[in-house]
Amino acid sequence: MNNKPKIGVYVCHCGINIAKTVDVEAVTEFASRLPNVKVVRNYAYMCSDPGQLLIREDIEKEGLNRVVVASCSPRMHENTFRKTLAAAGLNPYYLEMANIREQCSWVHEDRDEATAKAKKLVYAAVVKARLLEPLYEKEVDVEPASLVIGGGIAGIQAALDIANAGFKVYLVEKTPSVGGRMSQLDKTFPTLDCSACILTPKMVDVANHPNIELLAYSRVEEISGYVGNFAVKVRKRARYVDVDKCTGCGICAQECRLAGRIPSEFDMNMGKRAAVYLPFPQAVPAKYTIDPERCLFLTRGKCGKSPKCADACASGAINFEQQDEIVEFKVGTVIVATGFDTFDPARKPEYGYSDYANVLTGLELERLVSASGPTGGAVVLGEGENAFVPKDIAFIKCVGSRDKSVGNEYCSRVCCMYTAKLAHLVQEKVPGANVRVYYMDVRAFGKGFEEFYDRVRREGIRYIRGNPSEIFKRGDKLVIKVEDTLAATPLEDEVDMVVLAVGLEPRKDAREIIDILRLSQSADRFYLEAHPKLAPVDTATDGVFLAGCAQGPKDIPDTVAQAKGAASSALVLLSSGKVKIQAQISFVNENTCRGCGYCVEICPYGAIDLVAVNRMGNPVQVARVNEALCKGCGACAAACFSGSVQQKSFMDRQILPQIAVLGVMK
Amino acid sequence: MKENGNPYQPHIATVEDAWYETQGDRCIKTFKVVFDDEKVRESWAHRPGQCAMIGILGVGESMISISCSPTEGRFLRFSVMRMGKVTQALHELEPGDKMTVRGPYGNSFPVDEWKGKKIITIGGGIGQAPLRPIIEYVKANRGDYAGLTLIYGSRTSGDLCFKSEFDTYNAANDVCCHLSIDVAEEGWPHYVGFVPSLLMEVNPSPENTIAITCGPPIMIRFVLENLKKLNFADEQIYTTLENRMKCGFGKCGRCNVGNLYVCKDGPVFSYATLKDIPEAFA
Amino acid sequence: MSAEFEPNVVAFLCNWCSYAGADLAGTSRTHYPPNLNVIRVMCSGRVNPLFVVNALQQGADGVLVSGCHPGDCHYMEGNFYARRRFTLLRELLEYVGVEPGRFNMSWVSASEGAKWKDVVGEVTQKAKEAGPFKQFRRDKINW
Amino acid sequence: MDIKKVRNEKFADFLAILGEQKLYAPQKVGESLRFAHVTDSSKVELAMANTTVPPKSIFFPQTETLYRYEMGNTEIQPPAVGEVGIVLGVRPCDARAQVIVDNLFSWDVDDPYYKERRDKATVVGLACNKPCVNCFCLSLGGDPASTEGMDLLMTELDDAYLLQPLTEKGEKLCQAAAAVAEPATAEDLAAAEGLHGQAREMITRKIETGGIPENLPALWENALWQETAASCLGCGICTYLCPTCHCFDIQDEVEGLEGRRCRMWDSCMFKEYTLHASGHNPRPTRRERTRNRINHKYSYFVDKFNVIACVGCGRCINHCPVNIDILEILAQVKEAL
Amino acid sequence: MVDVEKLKEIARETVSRDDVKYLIGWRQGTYGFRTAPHFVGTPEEADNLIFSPLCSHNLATYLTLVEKLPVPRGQDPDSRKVALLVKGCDSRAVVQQLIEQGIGRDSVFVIGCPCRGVVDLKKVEAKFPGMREKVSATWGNGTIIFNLPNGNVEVPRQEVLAGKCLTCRYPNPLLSDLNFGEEVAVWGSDDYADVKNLEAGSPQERWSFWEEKFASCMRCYSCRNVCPMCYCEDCVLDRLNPQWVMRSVNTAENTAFHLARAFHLAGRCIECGECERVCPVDIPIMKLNRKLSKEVREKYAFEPGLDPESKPLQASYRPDDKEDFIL
Ligand SMILES: Cc1cc2nc3c(=O)[nH]c(=O)nc-3n(C[C@H](O)[C@H](O)[C@H](O)COP(=O)(O)OP(=O)(O)OC[C@H]3O[C@@H](n4cnc5c(N)ncnc54)[C@H](O)[C@@H]3O)c2cc1C
Ligand SMILES: Cc1cc2nc3c(=O)[nH]c(=O)nc-3n(C[C@H](O)[C@H](O)[C@H](O)COP(=O)(O)OP(=O)(O)OC[C@H]3O[C@@H](n4cnc5c(N)ncnc54)[C@H](O)[C@@H]3O)c2cc1C
Ligand code: SF4
Ligand code: SF4
Ligand code: SF4
Ligand code: SF4
Ligand code: SF4
Ligand code: SF4
Repeated sequence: MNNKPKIGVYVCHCGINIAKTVDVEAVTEFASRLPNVKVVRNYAYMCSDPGQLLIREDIEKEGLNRVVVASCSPRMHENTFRKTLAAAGLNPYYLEMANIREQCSWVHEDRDEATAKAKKLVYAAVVKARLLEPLYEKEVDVEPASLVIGGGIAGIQAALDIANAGFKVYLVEKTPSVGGRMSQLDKTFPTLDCSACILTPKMVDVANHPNIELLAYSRVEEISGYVGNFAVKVRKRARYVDVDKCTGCGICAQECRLAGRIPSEFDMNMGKRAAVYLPFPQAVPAKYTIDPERCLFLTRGKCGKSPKCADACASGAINFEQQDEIVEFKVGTVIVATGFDTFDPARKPEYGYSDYANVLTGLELERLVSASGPTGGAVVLGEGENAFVPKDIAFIKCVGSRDKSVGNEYCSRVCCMYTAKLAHLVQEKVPGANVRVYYMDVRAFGKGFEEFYDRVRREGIRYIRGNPSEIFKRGDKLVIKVEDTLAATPLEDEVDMVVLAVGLEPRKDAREIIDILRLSQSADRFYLEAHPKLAPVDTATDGVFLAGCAQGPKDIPDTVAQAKGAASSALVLLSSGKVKIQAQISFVNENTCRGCGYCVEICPYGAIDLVAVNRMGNPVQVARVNEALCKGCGACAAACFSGSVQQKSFMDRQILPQIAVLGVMK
Repeated sequence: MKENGNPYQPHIATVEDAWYETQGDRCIKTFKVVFDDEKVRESWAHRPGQCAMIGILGVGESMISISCSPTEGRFLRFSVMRMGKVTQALHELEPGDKMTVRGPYGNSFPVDEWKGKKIITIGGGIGQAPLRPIIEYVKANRGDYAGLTLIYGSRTSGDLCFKSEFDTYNAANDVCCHLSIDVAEEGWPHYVGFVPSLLMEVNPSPENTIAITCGPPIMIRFVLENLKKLNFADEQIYTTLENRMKCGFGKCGRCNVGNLYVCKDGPVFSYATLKDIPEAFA
Repeated sequence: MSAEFEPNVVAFLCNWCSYAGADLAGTSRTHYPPNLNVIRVMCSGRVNPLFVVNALQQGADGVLVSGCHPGDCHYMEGNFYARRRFTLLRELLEYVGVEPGRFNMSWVSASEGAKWKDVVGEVTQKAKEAGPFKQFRRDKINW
Repeated sequence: MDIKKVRNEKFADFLAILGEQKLYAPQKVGESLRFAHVTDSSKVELAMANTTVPPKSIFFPQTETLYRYEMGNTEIQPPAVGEVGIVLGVRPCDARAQVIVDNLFSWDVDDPYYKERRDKATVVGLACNKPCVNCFCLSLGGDPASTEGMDLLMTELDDAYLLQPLTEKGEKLCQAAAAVAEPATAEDLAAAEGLHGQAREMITRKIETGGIPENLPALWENALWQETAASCLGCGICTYLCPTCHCFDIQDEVEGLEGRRCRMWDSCMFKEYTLHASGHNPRPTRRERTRNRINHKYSYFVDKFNVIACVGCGRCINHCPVNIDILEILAQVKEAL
Repeated sequence: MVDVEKLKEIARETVSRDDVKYLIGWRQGTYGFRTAPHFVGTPEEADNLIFSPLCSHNLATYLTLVEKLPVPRGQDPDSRKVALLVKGCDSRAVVQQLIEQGIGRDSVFVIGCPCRGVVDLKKVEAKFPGMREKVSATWGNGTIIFNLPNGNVEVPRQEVLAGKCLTCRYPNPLLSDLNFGEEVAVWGSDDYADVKNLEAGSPQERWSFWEEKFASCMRCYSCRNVCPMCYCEDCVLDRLNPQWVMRSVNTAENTAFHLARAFHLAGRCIECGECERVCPVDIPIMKLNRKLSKEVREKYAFEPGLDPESKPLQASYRPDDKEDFIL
C-alpha cells in the first residue's frame, strides 16, 4: 500500500543564525507551493521542545507522512528529528533535512542569494522526501560467547573479564602456553614487581575458569558471519601428547634424545630445551608438547629403537598418532589480542647484531636477568671457558622505532622505560658495572615513569644524548661510534656489551588475522581501530575489538586497560543479547541482478555474496547483501551497472530528482 | 466510428472516492472518478467489458478495465493493481486528485445477444474487475436474463476484490455467489481450493448459459478445460485478454494476438474466436 | 552581457569528510559563492558516474564530487574506487568536448573548512569561465 | 498534366525554388543518409540508391510530442505539428510504403499528427535507375518507377531530371518551377522509359508471395522460426529502418515543472515491447518476436488492410548485422507451405 | 592455410558429444560478402561452417544473449555446454565474461581459431559494389583473396581489414579448450593514433565532431545488444524508474546514452568492434571505446579479457592510483 505523500516543511530561524541571512518567510511561502507539501511552518528553534512539538502535532493532526526540516546540518540534528518523528508514530526515516545554515546562511552574505539557495535546497529536500521509504532497524540475537585471539596479558585479561561476567569465552593461543611477552619479562617497570608473580595467577585463573575454554597451540582458521553471529573454525594442533594423561612431570623431556640441544624460543634462543618441552616452568596449560619440526620420531619416523619419551612416560601420554583437530563454535563477539614482535636489529646492520655475540636485544637481556632464564639470572656472556661478566655496558635506545629508514616512524612507547629498568637491574646484578644509555629523548610520560627515570639516573646510570652510527669490534671490546650531541663531541665508546632497545612491531603473521576478519591496518601496520579517539578498541567490523599491542605499542598497564575496555565493549553486546543493524543499507534486486560480482569485490566489509538461485527454473547466481555486515556506504550501488544494487535512502531514483531540482532551478 | 478531435488527448477526471480492496505488495485500489467537463460526463458512454486509458500527467498511462456498469451512474470505476510505475503512482491518488482518462476502448460483452440466457462469471484475483460491470449490468436488467451465477476465488480472503459487495448480492438473492480461497483460513465459510475445481463443484449446466472467465492465464487455461468437460460449446465461453497496449485504438501495434488487435477486436473474445489463435493464451 | 553569468554547480559530498568539512566552513563563518548546491551521500564511493552526466544534462554548469582524502575513507576504500571511476569519466567527458573545468573532484577532510571554501571558489570560477553548459543539456526548445 | 524536365545545370535553382517551402531531402547526417530539412542545397544527395533511414521519419518522426502540460496543472496543450512542405527524392518503394502505412493511421480513428503531415506534404518521388542488390519491390507490386503515393515523379536522365506530375500538388510544384523547367520531349520520355526498364532488369531478388498471407500462421510451430531467430540480436534495426513499420511507445517526460506526453518508435523485436508489468511476456524470446514480425507484415496486415506491409526496399536485409534475410525466410516459408 | 574440412570435422565431433548443446560458428551469408552466425546442432549442419576473413562476428555475444524460457516444474534445466568458435579478439570476450561470471567455465567449450584479420564489410562493399552473388574469401600472404564470380582478386589486407584488426595485438585465442589452425604472428600494433587525433582538438572541435554523430543515433541499441559485455538483465538504458535516459531521441539524450554505455565498458571493452560494425548509421563508437581503453592502459596498465583470474578494473584500485586532477 502506498499513501500519497503529505509533506510537512519546517523552516528554522535558528535564532537569527538563519533568519538574519535567509528570508525565512519567503522560503516558507515558496515551500507551500511545492508538490505534495501540506504544511509549512517556520519557528525560532525547530530543535527545541516546542519546535519538535509543532512537528509532532502536525503529524498527528494533519496526517503528515513525510517531514522536511530546513535548519542546520543533518550531522547535527538528524537524530533529534528522527526521534521526533518516531515519537509521533511516524517512521523515523521519513525525514529529510535541508541544511540552510552551515551550507547557506553562515556562508553567504547576500540575503537574496542566500534565500534563493535556501529555496533550492528545500525543494531538493522535498522531492527526496516524497520518495523516501520507511526503514526498520532490525535486531539480531547475539550468541552469548566471545572469542579472544591471543593469550598474552591482553587476551588473558579480556577473557577473564568476560568470563567473570558470566559469558563463555574461547581463548585461542597459538603457542603451547598463554602468557605472551609478559611471561618473558623479569621485572616490570616502573614498580619493579616480578612479572611472573603477577602474571602466573592470572594464567592459572584462565586455565581453571569454568567459562573459559582455552585452546592453546591452536590457530583460528576461519571466521564467517557478522556481529552477534560469528562462526569460528579453530585448528588445534597435534601436541603428540595426550593432555588428559600428561601430568606435567617432565620425565619425557629429561629422557628425550635431544634434551638440551634445541634452542628455546622462550629464552630467546639463549637457553636450550628438548624436542618434547614445556616452554617455561609456569606454562599454562602445564602440558608438554612435542616439537614436530625437531622430534626425531616425527621427522624421520625413527628415534633410536623406540622413542625414549614414550618409554619414559608413566601415564602413557605420548601419542605420535595424534592429528590436528578442528573445533567449531559460534560467538557473538571477537577480541583480537595478538600482541607484537620485537624489531629485528639485523635490519640495522651498523649495530652488528648479527655479527657480535655481545650485542643483545632488550628482550634477550630480560631473559638473561631473569631468575628462570638460561643463566639463572646471572648476567654472564659467552659460554664455558669464554664466559665473562660484562662491566662496561651500553644501551642504545630507539632501535627500530622513530626511524624512517626501517619504515617505523612511530615511538614504541616502552623502550625508554624498559631500558631504564634493565639498566637498573644490570647495575644491581653486576657490582661495579659501568652502565650508560645512548638516547635521543627520554619519554617518561606514564604514571611513576619520570620518578623511576630519576631514580635510575641517581643510581649512577649515565644518559648520553647521541644516536650511535656504528658498532665495531676492537680487540675484545665493542666500540660504539657516536656523537654526544649535548657536548657536541664525537665519541668512540669501548664496551663489553651493547643492549639494543628494540622497538615493537606488528606480528609477522598479522596478515592472517586481517584476511580472516577483514581488519585494516593503520600506517604503522598495527591493526586499525575504528576511530583513534572515540572508538579506540573497536574495528570497522562490528563486534570485533582490539586489545593490547596488536593495536599499537603500549605497556602493560595500558594493555590491561585496553583489554578491559575491549571486554566491556564486548560485554555491552553480549549482555544486551541483541544488536541493532544499520537501516540505510543496500539491497539487491535479484530479478535484475546479473551476478557479475562487482559489488562483491567492492564491498569493504565483505557484506555481499553471490548466491545461487533459481530464476524460473534456470539456475543463476545473484548478489545478496548480508544486512548485518553492510555499513551503508553505497559503494556497491555505484558499481552496479544496471542499478540492481541500491542503497536504502540513497537510491538512484531518490537522488536523480534531487539532481534535477538543483540543476533545473536557477 | 470515425471521430474528430485528437484521440490521444485525454479528459481530466477527479477522483471522488478511493479505497483499498486488498492489501499487500500487489494490492488493489478502487477509484470512483468523475469527469471534470460536464459535456464529457454527458457524452461518455461505455459498455460492460470496455476499458479506458487512465494516467497521471508526468508519469504515464495504463489501460484499465472500467469496472462499473453504465447502469450504476455517471461515474467511472477502476480497480487498479499496483504493478509498476504508473499503477504505483495511481495508488497515491486520493479523493480530489486528478487523473487523465481516455476511451472507452475495445468491444464489449454482447449483452443484447445474451438476453434470456443464464450468465455465469468465473473470476480470479484482479480478473474480477472486468467481470464486475457485467454482473452489475445483469443485476440492473435482471428481468432480461435467466440467471446470474458468480464464481470467484483468490489466494486468500484478503485478496478478494469487491468483498463487501458479495453480501449484498446474496441478500438480494437474485445472484448465486460462490467464493473460494486457495488455502484454508479460520472462519472461512466458503469453498477452499482453486477456482477451476469450484467450477466443477458448482457444476453449472451449459443449457442456455454463457460463461465468462477472467483471471490469471493459468487459471483461465484450467477453467476452459473444465468448461469443455461440462459440455460448454466454444461459442458459450467468453474471456477477456489483457495485452500490453499504449494507444488503445489500433495504432501502436503491440497488443495483437495473431491477427487480432486486443484493443479493437477485444478485449472481449469468445473462445470460438481465440481457440485457433496460438498466441492467445501465451 | 550586463549581468555576469552565474553558473549552477551540483556537488556530491561524502557524509563523513567533505560534508563535515563544509559544515566546518559554515561554523567558522567563512564566506563563499552561493552557486554550489550539495547533495549528501554517505561515501564518495556511492556517487554513480552517471549522476554527473545526468547533472550536466539537467542543467548543471559544473559538477563536483568530493570525498575523504585517500586512506581516510570512513568506509576504508570507497574513495579509491571513486577516484578510478571519476578519473576515467573525466577523460571521457573531455574527450566528447566538455570543457575541462566543468567536472571536478576534491578531497576535503572534516577539518578542512578552509579548503572547502577554496574548492567552492575554484569550482565556481572554473564553471564561470566555461560558461553556460550547452552541449548535451536537455533541450526544452526541441520539445 | 504536362511532363517537364529540369536540366542538370538548373537543378540547383530548382532546389532553391522548392526551398521556398520547407524542403526535406536525402542528406548525410552524421555518417548516414536520411531525409532532413534542407538548409544548404549542395548537401542534397540524390545519387545514392536509397536512404538508410526511410522518409517515414518525416511523417512519423522518431520522437513526437503528443501534448504538453505543466506539472501540477491539468491543462493540456497539443503542439502545432509544424510545417512540412516538400519531401524530395522519395524512392518509389518508400512512397508506396507510406500509402500502406496510411491505412493504419486512418483506421477507424485518424492519427491527427500523422495525417496533418501527410496532408501538408508534397511527395516528390525519384525513380530508381540503379536498384540495390537486395531490392525486390517487383515481387510486392512495386516498381522502380512506381508512382503510388507520389505527387510528382522525377527520373534522372543523362542531362536532366524529368518531372512527371501526378496530382494537383505535383502539378502546382511543376508550375512553380516553370522558370527553370522546360517541357520534356518524346525522346526524354523514351529515355526515361528505357531507364525504368533497365532498372527492372537489374532487380534480381524475387519472391512469389502467393499463398503466404493465408497460410503463414499455419507455420506457427515450424522450426524455421527457431532457426531464423537463433542469431537474431533483437536489435530492431530491421523495424526501425523499415518504411512500413509503425509501432510506437508512449511515455511521459518531465523536466522541472514542464512535462510532455510523447510517442517514439518502438519495435516488436524488443523484449520490452510486449512485456507485461507482472513480468510475464507473451513473446518471451526472439523466436516469437521474429515470427510476429514476419506474420504481421505478410499476414495480419493483409488480413486487416488487404496489402502486404512490405515494399521490398531491402533495408532490413542490407542492415541486419547478422544477415537475417527476409527473402530467405520467405523462401523457407514457401518451402514449408 | 585454413583447413575448413578439419574445422567441420572438429565441429561434428563436438556436437556429437553428450555434454554439448550446440556449436556456434560462421556460415556463408545470403548474398555478396555477407556471412552469418551459424548454430550447429547436428553433425550434418556442420557442413555449412566456414572460417575466413569474412567472419567478423564475435560469437561470444550469444553466450550472454540467450533468452532462457522458464523451465517447467519437475524438469531439469539444460546444463550442456555451448561450443563456440573464437578468434583472438573474441576469446578476450569469453575471458572477460568469465571474470565477470557472466558465464561459467564449464558452460562453454571454446574452439580457438587463430586469426589473420577479418575484413570491414563497408570497405569491401565500397571496393566491389553491387555484389549479389555469394563471395568467399581466403587469407593470402599479407593479402585477402576474394573469389569473385569473374575470378579471384587479391587485395593487400591493409586496404580491407577491419580497424580492430589493424591494431590487433591478440590474434591468437587467449583461452580455448581446443585450437584449430596454427598460431599466427602478431602483425598489428596500437598507438591509438585515431584517439590522439581527436584529443588534439579543442573542446569545441571535439564536441562538434561528436554532436553530429550522436545526433544521428537512432537509439536502436544494436550496439548494446551485440556487445558481449552488455549482458545486463535490465539495462539502465531501458529502466523507467529511475529513468537515466529519456526515451526521446535527441542530441542530449543520445549523448547521455553514449556516455553511459561507453563508461560502462571502461576496462571491460575488449575491442571486438562489433558495436561499430552493427550500427546502422555508422556512428564511430570505437572511437569512444578506444579512448577509454587508452586511458585504462596508460593509467592503470590494465587490459580487460586477458586473464580469467584477474580482478575487474572498476572493482579494484591501487592506493597509489594517479590523481593529478583532484583538488
Ligand atoms: C623488552 C621488553 C620489556 C618490556 N618491559 C615492560 C615492563 O617492564 N613493563 C610494562 O608495562 N611493559 C613492558 N613491556 C611491554 C609488554 O611486554 C607489553 O605491554 C605486553 O606484553 C603486551 O601484551 P599483549 O597481550 O598485548 O601482547 P603479547 O604479550 O605479545 O601477547 C600476544 C599473545 O598472542 C599470541 N598470538 C599472536 N598471534 C596469534 C594468533 N594468530 N593466534 C593465536 N595467538 C596468537 C602470542 O603467542 C602471545 O601469546 C616490555 C616489552 C618489551 C619488548
Ligand atoms: C485491456 C486491459 C485491461 C486491464 N485492466 C486492468 C484492471 O482492471 N486493473 C488492473 O490493475 N490492471 C489492468 N490491466 C493491466 C494494466 O494495464 C497494467 O498492470 C499496467 O499498465 C501496469 O503499468 P505500470 O506502469 O504500473 O507497470 P510498469 O511495468 O512499471 O510499466 C508499464 C509501463 O511502463 C512502460 N514501460 C516499462 N518498461 C518499458 C520498456 N522497457 N520500454 C518501453 N516502455 C516501458 C510502459 O509505458 C508501460 O505502460 C489491464 C490491461 C489491459 C490491456
Ligand atoms: S553499502 Fe557498502 S557496506 Fe553495504 S553492501 Fe554496499 S559496499 Fe558493502
Ligand atoms: S520488411 Fe524489409 S524489405 Fe520489407 S519494407 Fe521493411 S525493410 Fe523493406
Ligand atoms: S536487424 Fe536482424 S538482428 Fe536486428 S532485430 Fe532485426 S533480424 Fe534481428
Ligand atoms: S547501433 Fe548506432 S544507431 Fe543504434 S543505438 Fe547504437 S549508436 Fe545508436
Ligand atoms: S563495446 Fe563494442 S568493441 Fe567493446 S566489447 Fe562491446 S561490442 Fe566489442
Ligand atoms: S549499457 Fe550498461 S547497463 Fe546497459 S547492458 Fe551495457 S553494461 Fe549493462
